[in-house]
Amino acid sequence: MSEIKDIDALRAQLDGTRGKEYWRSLEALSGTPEFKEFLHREFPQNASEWLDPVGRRGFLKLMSASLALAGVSACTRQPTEELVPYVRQPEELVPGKPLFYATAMPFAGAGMGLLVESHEGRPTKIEGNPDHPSSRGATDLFAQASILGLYDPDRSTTITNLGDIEPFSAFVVAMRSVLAAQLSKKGAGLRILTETIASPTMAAQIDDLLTRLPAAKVVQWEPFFGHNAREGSRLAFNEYVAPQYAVEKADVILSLDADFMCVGAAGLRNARAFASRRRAENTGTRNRLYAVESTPTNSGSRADHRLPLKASQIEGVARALAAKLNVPGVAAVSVSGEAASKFLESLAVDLQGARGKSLVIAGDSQPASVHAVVHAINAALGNVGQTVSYTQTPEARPGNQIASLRELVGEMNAGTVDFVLILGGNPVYTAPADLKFGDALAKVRLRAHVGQYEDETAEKCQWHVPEAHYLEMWSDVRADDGTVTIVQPLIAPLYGGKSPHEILAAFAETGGGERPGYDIVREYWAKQTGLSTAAPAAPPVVVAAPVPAPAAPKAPPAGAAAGVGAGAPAAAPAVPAPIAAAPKPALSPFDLAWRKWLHDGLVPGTAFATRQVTLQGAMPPAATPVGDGLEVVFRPDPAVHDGRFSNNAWLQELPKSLTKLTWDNAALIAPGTAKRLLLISGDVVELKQGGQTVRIPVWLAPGQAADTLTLHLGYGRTRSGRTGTGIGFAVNALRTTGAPDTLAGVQLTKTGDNYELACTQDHGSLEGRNLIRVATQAQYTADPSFAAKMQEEIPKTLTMLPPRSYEGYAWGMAIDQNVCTGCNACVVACQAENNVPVVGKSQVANGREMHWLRVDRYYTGDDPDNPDTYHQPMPCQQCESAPCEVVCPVSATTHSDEGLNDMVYNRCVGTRYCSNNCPFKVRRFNFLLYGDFTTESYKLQRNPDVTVRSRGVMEKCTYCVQRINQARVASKLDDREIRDGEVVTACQSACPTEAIVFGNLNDPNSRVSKLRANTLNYRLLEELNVRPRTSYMAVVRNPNTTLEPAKPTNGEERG
Amino acid sequence: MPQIFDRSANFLSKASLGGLLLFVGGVITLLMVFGRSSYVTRANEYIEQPIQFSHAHHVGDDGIDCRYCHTSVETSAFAGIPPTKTCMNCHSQLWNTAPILEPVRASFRDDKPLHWIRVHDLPDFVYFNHSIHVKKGMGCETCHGRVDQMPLMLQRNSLQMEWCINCHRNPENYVRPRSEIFTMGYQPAEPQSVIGPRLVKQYAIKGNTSCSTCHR
Amino acid sequence: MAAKEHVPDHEELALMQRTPAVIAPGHTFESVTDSISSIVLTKRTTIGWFFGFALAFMFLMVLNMTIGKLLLEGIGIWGNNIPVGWAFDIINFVWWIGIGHAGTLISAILLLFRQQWRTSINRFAEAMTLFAVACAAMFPLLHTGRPWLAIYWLFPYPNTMGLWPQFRSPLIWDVFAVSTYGTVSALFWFTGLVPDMATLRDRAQSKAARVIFGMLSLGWRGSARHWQRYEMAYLLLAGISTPLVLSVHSVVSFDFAVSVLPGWHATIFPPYFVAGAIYSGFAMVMTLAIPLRKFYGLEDFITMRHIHNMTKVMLATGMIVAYGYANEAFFAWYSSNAYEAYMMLNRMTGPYAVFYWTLIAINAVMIQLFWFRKIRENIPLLFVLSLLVNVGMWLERFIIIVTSLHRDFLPSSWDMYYPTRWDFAMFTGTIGLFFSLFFLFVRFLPAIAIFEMRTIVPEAKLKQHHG
Amino acid sequence: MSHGPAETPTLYGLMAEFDNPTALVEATTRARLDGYRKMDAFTPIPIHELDEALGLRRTRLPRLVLLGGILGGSAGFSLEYWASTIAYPMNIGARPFNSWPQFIPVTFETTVLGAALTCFIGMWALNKLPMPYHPVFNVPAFDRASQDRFFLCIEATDPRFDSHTTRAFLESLHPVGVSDVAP
Repeated sequence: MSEIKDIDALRAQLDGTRGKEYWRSLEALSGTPEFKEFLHREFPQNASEWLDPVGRRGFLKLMSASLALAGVSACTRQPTEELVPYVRQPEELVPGKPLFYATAMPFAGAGMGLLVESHEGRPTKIEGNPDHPSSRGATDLFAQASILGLYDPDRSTTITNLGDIEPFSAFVVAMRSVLAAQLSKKGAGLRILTETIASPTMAAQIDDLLTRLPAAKVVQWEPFFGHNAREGSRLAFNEYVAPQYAVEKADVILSLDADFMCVGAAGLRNARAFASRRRAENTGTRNRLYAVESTPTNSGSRADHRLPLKASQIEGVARALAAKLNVPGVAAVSVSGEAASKFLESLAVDLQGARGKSLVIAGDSQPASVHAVVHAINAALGNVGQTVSYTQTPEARPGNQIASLRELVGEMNAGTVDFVLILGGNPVYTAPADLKFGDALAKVRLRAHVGQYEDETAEKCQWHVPEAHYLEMWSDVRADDGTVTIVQPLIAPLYGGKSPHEILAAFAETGGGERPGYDIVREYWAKQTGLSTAAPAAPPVVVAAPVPAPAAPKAPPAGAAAGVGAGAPAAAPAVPAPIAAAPKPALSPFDLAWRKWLHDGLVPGTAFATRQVTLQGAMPPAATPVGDGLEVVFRPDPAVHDGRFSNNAWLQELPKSLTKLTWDNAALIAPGTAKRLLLISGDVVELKQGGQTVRIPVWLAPGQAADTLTLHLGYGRTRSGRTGTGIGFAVNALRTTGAPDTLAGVQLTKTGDNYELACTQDHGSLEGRNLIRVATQAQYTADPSFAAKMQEEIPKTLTMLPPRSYEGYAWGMAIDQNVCTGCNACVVACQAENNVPVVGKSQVANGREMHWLRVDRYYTGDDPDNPDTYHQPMPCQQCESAPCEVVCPVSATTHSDEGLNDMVYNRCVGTRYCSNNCPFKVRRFNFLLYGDFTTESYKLQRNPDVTVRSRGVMEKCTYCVQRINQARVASKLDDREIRDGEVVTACQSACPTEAIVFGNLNDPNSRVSKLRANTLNYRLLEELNVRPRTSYMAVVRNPNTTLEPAKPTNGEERG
Repeated sequence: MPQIFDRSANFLSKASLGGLLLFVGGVITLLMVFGRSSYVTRANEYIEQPIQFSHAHHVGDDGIDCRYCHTSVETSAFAGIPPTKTCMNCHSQLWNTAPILEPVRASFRDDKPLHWIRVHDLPDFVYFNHSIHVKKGMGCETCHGRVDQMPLMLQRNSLQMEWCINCHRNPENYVRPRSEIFTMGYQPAEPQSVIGPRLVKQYAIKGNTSCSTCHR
Repeated sequence: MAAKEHVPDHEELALMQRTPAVIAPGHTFESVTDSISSIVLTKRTTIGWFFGFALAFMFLMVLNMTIGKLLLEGIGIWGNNIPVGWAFDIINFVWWIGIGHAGTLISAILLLFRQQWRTSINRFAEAMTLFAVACAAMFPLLHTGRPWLAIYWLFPYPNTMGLWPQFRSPLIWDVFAVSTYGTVSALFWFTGLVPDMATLRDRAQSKAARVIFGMLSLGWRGSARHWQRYEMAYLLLAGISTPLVLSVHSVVSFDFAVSVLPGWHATIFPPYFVAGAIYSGFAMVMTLAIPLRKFYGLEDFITMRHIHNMTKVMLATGMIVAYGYANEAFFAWYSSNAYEAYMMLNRMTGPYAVFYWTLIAINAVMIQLFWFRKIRENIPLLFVLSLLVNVGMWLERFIIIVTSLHRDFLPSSWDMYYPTRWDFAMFTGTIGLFFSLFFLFVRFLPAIAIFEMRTIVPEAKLKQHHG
Repeated sequence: MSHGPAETPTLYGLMAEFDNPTALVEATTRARLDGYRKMDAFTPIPIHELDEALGLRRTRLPRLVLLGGILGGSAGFSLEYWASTIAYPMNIGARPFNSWPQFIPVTFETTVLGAALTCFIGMWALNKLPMPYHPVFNVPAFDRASQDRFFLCIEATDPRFDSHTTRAFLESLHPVGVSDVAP
């Protein structure tokens, strides 16, 4: 009963607060002792300490800890180490130097081109492939984290039939017998369920299968994929096409519930294109982004005008807009709400004004009809051929996945399916709840599952075959624009995984069921290109474990060991292309081509040609009726997507960019709505609809549309692994084939329970501090150096110390907040590059997360339900007069000759004084033994150039000093200076929008120096005279003056 | 009766005080010495190897160049330990039946690598790069000693930080012409005091003593 | 020495009538010597002593357990986090060091000021100093992540890394200040003990006791020549300790004042910390003196005069501390620095406000009671108040350290601090250590300086008619 | 002890015992006037009049302590200076290598330490303590010298010493008693 009292008291606090007051109280709520007290009645204090995953690793860790401490003290002898040379050393390998291989990551129906760093055969780090159209050298967080997935000790390691371990041959035999049985009935009882097929080779294998077994069916299921987009294109053009956006050409962009810069295969490309019209150096006109969205997105956080709207109302906006733009065949719809109609008014005018230079994008979660209308709008605005073009779809077999899945379930229930092969994916967990896929599957006589984990689906199948990780297999994949990349293995399968090609080979006519993927892929491409394959090289991938595939090493990306210029194509002279270097004489024409494809990471000339499409006359009727009451929208989780990454500790601990939550999902709700429903963050609610219920805590998400709850899928896994099993809340129960994206009429009831969520940033208000400096375009043109003016007066006599000059290199970083979307790729990249440990939920909740680079998210503006959102990446500021150094009693942190704030782990005794004295609180401390010294497989992933920190030492961002040192050595070896862009930090290379620029401040021509000279440049807390080497670019917004009358002084940044 | 102690107590009391001081001082000095002793540093300590490989023979007698086996010493941080293949280049012909070489042949036959014991073993938090030291005119001998006179490889120097720092602070005392890097028993043509500073200037040697030079 | 050539003239006699004497009338060399040394030599050890010691020892064991776990698992067992890198560990350190100051102050500064009333309390006050410093000195070591390295890396010695301590760091200043303070206090204390050791040697019955005290007394025989140098040395040590004691807490305050943190970066810290130290120290002396004089019947030596004076000192220093708070608040406003202003606002209204106001209630409001003679004569009440003062001063350090850290410059890094059971175990454990040592002290050593007491009995005064 | 002389022919001296400080001071003054020089007084409390009565010179302890302090201080500062500007100069937060203002606290502490140690060690050394055995302890009554009795001892090595006349002289001072001090 006293609980009730407490909570009422808290609500009293919450009520009657507005604007910036509001953020404080949001934070205060989670902060006040009574609230914590209240929490701890649920979660006894320090229970965390005992449930702590780190603590639980127990004795072994203590032992290794004590070893570690023995190792460092002066008077102990080191344990002897062994040196194990190769027996026969691969010729391209130089011991101690990493090699880079080009490959691609197949993900949700398309591929992303990558370069993978490999140390003596251990892939350790993922970079983007600068030559690849959809990557352009950047990566997203999933690609970055996939390297950890490769070494995940929880991946399935054995082929099992009803739990008995079997050899692969046994599986093949079983499949052959199925095949034999099915041949007679033309495969009527054979069903293959795959994820979206983006591999030409696999498509060919399937076609071959279906020609022989016409009655067999191949079903694709991807829980989050442009289903609506595809259907929309069919509605609009009567065929499946993929829109290709040229965002860089658009002056005015409207996003309808689309996170087009962070989600989807084209996300990276769109982000880069958007940024090109937005960055601080940008001289041309800034583009303008309007966002109408039901839930806050990263793209929306960069919008100049943002209109939070219930998902079901967005179609209304689209149609009303279409009507205003006189799109034929669209009936005018009135939009409710004065704000909305005003928004629409000026939006329409703005779009009209930018005919052929505007772009309207609909989100995957909007119904097909919206997509159709959007196609029509773009056509009406004359954008087709300008900012948007259409090509065939990157997935080989476009179709209505939901329908075909429903059909499959029908057949399975009807018992007409003898055998189903589930090739990747986890449909039992991801299929819409109303299908009851698990039960239906159980009715099939023979069921085989191929996957990386023994997951919910594997549990329901007799056969389980471990699937190879993409870094372990030969394959190929199309990027969203059609460009094909040959997927080459970096390492022989760690757990004996098989590639889909090798599985499908079991059903092939030729090859007797077992064929290495290498042959299959080469054969397909030999056939495609028609080049002769005389004397093909044997695939030494079969050579016993981990040696690198004989693939051609790619020139390393900028900043890596033998670095070449940034952006400069990897064909740079620094590393000769192996065609020239190849010692083998007389390669067959195909092999020559093949080697080039592997080296470049793409097959030239495979990008799709644009396709002429014609609009169908009549627009389809509105799909979704505007529902009253609460509405739920389903989204893939920003970190673990549809659950496929739920055993990836890096992603689990990654603070989700807008909520900063880790290790959990929560129902996002607008502060206004929460206030009305008397909810605060952490309150567990029960959501009911159609007899289904979901229990989940709510989280107050500023910018969320009113009466809308966002549910992220991917949590509440029951068979994921030691990391992912049982954490978070399963919400799939509410997701139905009828309403896979938006669910109306949801009943919300409070349970009275409260759940502790681990959030890394409690406080979103700027407290009126000038940390983020913003001006509108008008203000900027009026006063280009507004950012400097917002710095409070600094007295001349700020210091009594003589100035220090740095000859040679002076490293510095500039971060452009105009283009940072907060996508988090940099955070994971940093974690991968610098061996940053994972600490577990309870430690994060206690403020002990270890990320060297965090992305701060601030809200400004007076409306908590629609604030301006800013992202501020916060690495070590590398202060020139660093407060941390002065207070260290043992000189464990000192300044290098190049102005780096060095941190010496092995000297650190862990007083934590440096962290206390750090104004930016970017230092991280190993309160317990966080570094994993016990899991063998993870040791393979570690970056050998960075020390793995032990217990009791401080650590922090080093500007990737290992990369700087490698570049310095490299430059000295060929007697030259380090070139600008030769040193690229991990965060910088991952950044899709190139928001992070690193270089030599002493070189006036370096990009970073130029940015420093930019009037938008400013440094944080200048008044403290810590003289940071990291500086930030003030934000220039480009609002529509009719919607936002220009203010004399810029009030935004005043939070 | 107030007299408690014997006369001797006067001497004993003073002596014991002095002794205590000596003892404490002695223990501290001992620890200092021990910390630098070859027991801790493993310097000058022969280590059993799977094969009794003699640098004295291969380098001294046969005069094989260091780089024949340590191939990456000029290009990489790691000098490189020869793959079995390298041994077999010669020993498939020479001594191809010598029992002492059986482990080598076995390794080559069964594709099982040899397991050598590391002699020069820096702590894991120290990052040393061979290529740059070679490039800047640091002879192998300077750190590794007269390898050509070592029947079994051993570590000549303490490899402790004060030893590294000593050279990083005054490279002119140790630098030699690039032509002489791999020479054993090198004698400078002119006195080091003359040639040293000149080479330091010529090779643009900057004895970097920033922490991050070696610790990351 | 103060008492020695002191001849009470009439107005001073008059004064003595108003304020109680520093020693009850009618005492002789013999009676003084006997009543104090008998506690050590003849009196039976009371059951109360055993009970008290057992209790204290129990907490000492808690400390051992905590330290064991600390070394095995790391300081993650505490509630510290980023941004709150320091919490109970440093709070306890500053608190204990502060308490230590009263002892030195009484024995040194009051000696220089020729305050007769110090004689009966200086001995156990100095002992208190030693034990408090012992408790405090653990934390600079144990609060580190790797104590097994800190224990020698913090001291300058020629090591194989060619590295030296970073002498610009206040933590190094701490190491030197605290170790010096500990050493000098010990020397001072031992010097004072030697003549009493001789007394005990000569009064002891058992051979063993005679030998042990004989050794400890270094063969002291009360020679006039020795007394001359002895008195000089004692005076010099007092003269040396006085600036030392002031420096120690100034240095401790530098740990904060030298940083850039709002709430730490303040020039008023050294005087304000020293005053606070003396304030809490006298509170602790009071906490110890009241039961001591009760249980061992020492009311004759620790008289109401002492109680009065101690409360007056507490009142004075307490007011200085209160001024410190006012000053912090004033400059937070006057500096018109957003960060300073928010820091103060956060202390007053933030999540830890309740502690802030408790501290104000005790250290600024409650001590005003000491103005009233009635209060100053109410021994049980004084005992309670002195305990409260210790609580208040602990809270002061909590406020300074935690509230300044948990919300500093970047709102994004703001977080809360919650202590764990191990934080409390560590704290109570040190209290256990302190009292264990103190119980042993009162049982085995003279808790009051016997020879100094002799100097203030009437007998000690020479008759004036010789020439 | 009474049978002391029997064992050892020579005497250490003669010891007169008084029951109050005034008597002792007077006796000492008289003895000095009488020409005795090698003598010492033993008291349970410090009595400053005795310095004059025994004609003691001021001790040189203060000068030693000053010296100790100066040594300690300069040692402290030079260590700091040498370590941070010569041995391993490092750029610490852009501070000068010789940040002397930041070296003051340690210098101060080492000064105090040096002075205090000199004072402590110096005092005991000058007093030639520890000296657990001393002839005066052979006087049975001497155990009260640390409690409530006051002693004057005239040593046999004094030129004017003669066991009979000196004893007679001491008796004339109305002591509680006079006894031989065995060596």
